[in-house]
Amino acid sequence: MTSPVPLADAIAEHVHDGDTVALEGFTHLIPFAAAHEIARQGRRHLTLVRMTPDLVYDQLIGLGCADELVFSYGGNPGVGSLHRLRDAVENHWPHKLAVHEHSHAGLANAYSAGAARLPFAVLRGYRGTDLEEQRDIISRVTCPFTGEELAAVKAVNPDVTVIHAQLADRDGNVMLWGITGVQREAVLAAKRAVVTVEEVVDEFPEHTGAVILPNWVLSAVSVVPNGAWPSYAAGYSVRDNDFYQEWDAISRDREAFLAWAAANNLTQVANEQTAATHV
Amino acid sequence: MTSPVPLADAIAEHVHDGDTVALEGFTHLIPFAAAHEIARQGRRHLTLVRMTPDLVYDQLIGLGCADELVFSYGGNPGVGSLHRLRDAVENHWPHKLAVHEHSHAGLANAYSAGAARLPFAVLRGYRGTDLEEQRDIISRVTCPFTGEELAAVKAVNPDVTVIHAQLADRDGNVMLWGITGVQREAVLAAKRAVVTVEEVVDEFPEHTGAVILPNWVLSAVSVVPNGAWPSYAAGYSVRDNDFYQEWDAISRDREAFLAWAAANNLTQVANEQTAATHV
Amino acid sequence: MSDWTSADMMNVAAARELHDGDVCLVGVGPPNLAANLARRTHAPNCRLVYESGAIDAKPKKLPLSIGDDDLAATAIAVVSVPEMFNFWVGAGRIDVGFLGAAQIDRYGNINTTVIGDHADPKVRLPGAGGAPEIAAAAGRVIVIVKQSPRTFVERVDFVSSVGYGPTGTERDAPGAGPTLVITDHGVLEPDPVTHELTLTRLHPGVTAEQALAATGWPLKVADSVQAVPAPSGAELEALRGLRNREAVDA
Amino acid sequence: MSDWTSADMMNVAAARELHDGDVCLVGVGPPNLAANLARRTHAPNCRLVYESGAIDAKPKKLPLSIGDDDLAATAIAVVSVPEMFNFWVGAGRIDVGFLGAAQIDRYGNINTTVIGDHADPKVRLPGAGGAPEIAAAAGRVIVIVKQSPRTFVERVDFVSSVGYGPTGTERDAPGAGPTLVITDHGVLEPDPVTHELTLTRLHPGVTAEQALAATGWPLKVADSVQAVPAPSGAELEALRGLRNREAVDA
Repeated sequence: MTSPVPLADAIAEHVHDGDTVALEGFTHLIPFAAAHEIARQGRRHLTLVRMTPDLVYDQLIGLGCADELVFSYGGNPGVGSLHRLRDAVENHWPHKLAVHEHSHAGLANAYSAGAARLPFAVLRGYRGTDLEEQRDIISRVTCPFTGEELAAVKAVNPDVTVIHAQLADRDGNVMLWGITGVQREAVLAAKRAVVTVEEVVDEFPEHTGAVILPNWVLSAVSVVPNGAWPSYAAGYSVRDNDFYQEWDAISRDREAFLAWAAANNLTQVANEQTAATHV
Repeated sequence: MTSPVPLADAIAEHVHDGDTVALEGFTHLIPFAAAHEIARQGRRHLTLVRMTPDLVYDQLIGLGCADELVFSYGGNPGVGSLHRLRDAVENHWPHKLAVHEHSHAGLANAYSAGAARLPFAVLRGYRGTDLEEQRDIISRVTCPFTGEELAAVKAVNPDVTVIHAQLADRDGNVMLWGITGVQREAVLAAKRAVVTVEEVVDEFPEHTGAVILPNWVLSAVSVVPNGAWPSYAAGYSVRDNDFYQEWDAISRDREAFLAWAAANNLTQVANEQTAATHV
Repeated sequence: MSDWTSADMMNVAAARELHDGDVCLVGVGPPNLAANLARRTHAPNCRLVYESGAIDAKPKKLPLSIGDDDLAATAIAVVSVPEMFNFWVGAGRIDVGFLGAAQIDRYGNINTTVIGDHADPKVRLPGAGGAPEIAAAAGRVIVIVKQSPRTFVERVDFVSSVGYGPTGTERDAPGAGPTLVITDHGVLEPDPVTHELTLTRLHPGVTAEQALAATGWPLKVADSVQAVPAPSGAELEALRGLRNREAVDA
Repeated sequence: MSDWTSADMMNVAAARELHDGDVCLVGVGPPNLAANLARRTHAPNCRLVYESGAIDAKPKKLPLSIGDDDLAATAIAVVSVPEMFNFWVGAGRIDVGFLGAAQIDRYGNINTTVIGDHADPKVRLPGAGGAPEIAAAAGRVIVIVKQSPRTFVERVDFVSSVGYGPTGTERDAPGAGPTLVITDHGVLEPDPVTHELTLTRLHPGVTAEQALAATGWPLKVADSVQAVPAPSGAELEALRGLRNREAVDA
């Protein structure tokens, strides 16, 4: 991987029907443009993984791209519910969505285990919660030295992880900074990794807290300025809090949502789906 | 913790006889000045923990400060043996040194587990090696999801960790950069932490790859310019490779070593020890 | 009418419980408001930690999300989310964790996951987020939640974060658990022996009867219920400044 | 006399085994020399990873230690040591691991820990360092070690890093193991079936008899032993430049 490729090509090559896909970003640097391209290409039967599904997965779920969701917090931060997520879980619209849920600590460790190619991770967590009833992803192990019982989470290894970053250099190495969440772990846990960036530079600047990913762990880089909107890229844009508020009204209503999708060139998919619900 | 204190005060308050002490630094930023102060104050019966004991532990071991050593690579990098370490293990001079040894991966994970206050860590490691015979620190666990058997290492939680860093700010927060090894984990794994720094600044510069430790996880900060010599501090000094070479001759011979100790104001300890070996 | 609402009183009462120097894990919503209020009033040196990775953040304005750039830009350090949960939250470095709740029961167990059955829920709530490990590992937990019979229930539909367990005796975690539940009516504290949440303080103008009516189980009332002082002028001014997103120096 | 030594030949032979684009984990000593030699000759795009945390380091001079500032300063990224071993080495992202040995046996098991008993050793060696997990997880392992009966022993006193196990059949690790043992005499490769190290190549001027005499077990010799080409002028020039610590552009 060296030269940037068009986003449509990167998605077509690396995101397939039925894939387990992680689009990560903790409030910051959420790869919305890449998600929209996935929807536009009509991907189906995805297992979506993300700590905070946010609007980006509300949209993919509403557009019928996902069969399953692995997550730890599914709200519109500071606003309220993710209505498309709720509609899928509560009313199976556009179809049923199977849910596998973690705490933040659990899913963060599941990615870390995946990045280390370990089958599980150990943490102090979940004790006393009903989340533990999901024994296929949350279990327990006993410390061989002290006998203490601790939580274990099954590793997450996406088929493809997609992130947005500030910079790539001419060799296709990638740099992100600010709140970098679990992106490093999500990329290293995946079989393939696609990155959209704000711009390409000759040399990376100094940034405390930056994460740098060498080109040989990445599958494709695409230059997509403002590719995180309505999320933001520190140093390039600010979070569009108004859109996060507006989304509440758009997403509450199926017709309003479909109209929004149509207006944003996600119509191919949206039409298929409308047809399906009217059968 | 806010204002810097003299190194002698920091060591006197936080490093006690019998403590488990980690002085960390992977080739870079090795806290030599702090180690010499520990020797000068005549600390005894220490359990020393360090991935790469290097000259700094060769000196403390030769001076009789340590009863036990937890480590993963005990050589003089690019030069050869650590002769004081060897003399202690092979000939019990100045007294017997009990050895607990890991691989780098194992000890790094043992610190990480300590930093997370977990009793153990899981890794892909040790399989097929005789290091596994140390069952009190290296064991196995079974993945509850896949049944795969993996290595487990017992957490390391030093009583005190000592590191050298480039900078503190006016509030006593600490910043280090370059090769930062396992210092973050070693500090967070410890009950107490002492940091020597090159200088105090009003504001931290931007440095990709920097580690920053907030003042509330530190016990004391002391300003000791060149406190890593003959190791180095990136941006402040270069590694004194000549001294690393010279150490081979100094440390090969007990008398030469004791003369070096005397010439470096480590005589109190050295004299006691000479007396002890002549009883 | 006073010049403050019951929600204001709730946030002010929560802010007062943060001590200067406390390390506080701050979530979205009222916790965010309360923690920043404390920092602008009596606890200027409390340390705000956000699960997004920001340590010692000093936001100039009230952040709208826990991932605002202002948090990263003003923090002493920004760490990855795995590090935040393993080395900071899980390791017990948080003195105070503020949590919200969609349902809470008499033993302080919290539900933020579903109303109804988990496999086929009536209402799908956002989920656990960072709360389970904050609830377990923070030195003390302060729950901020408006009181109503729908929220204060005999038994939560789903335990997202543990308080003192189903019968008040099952807590198995390093932290002290929910030591205070601060509502728009007053303050509930666990009984030292049974851990049953007990009404110990009332906000100005609220009666014990109102608090009982807002609780879905027969709420225990302390022998001596204390009166919470009304918000001071300084507290209200700071609260207004935060709500209007007025900037102060970091 | 040729203008190169048997040690030069060993390092050149090792360098040749690194392919352009390989991700190579580089340790101190001969591996450091061989990897940097490869990068200055036929494999300019091989990726040097040092266990100190430097990824894609492009040292201008031969680093004297694996923690030289030049490595950090020229690397694409510098990560912590735990991350290096968990996310990079352990995860199997290393194509080639170069290792040394104080003792090696006929099944490629390596001792760098002790001569004699571990609890009361005759000689205390430096220890395992990063080698056990490199030996297990690297795509292929190249051992660089001078040949002598004291080093090439029937059975190692201590298994620091596993090759193919005590009888050649016990390896249980993701990587292929020690696919090449490069000495000052020639090259040994594991038999495809039994994994017994077998002499397959000889350096110029070295005989199979000399290699046998330098081995502490009855060394198997391949039916057709290949001749290793002598170091080229370009290889020797690059080697001299490295030894003299001459700088080149990163």
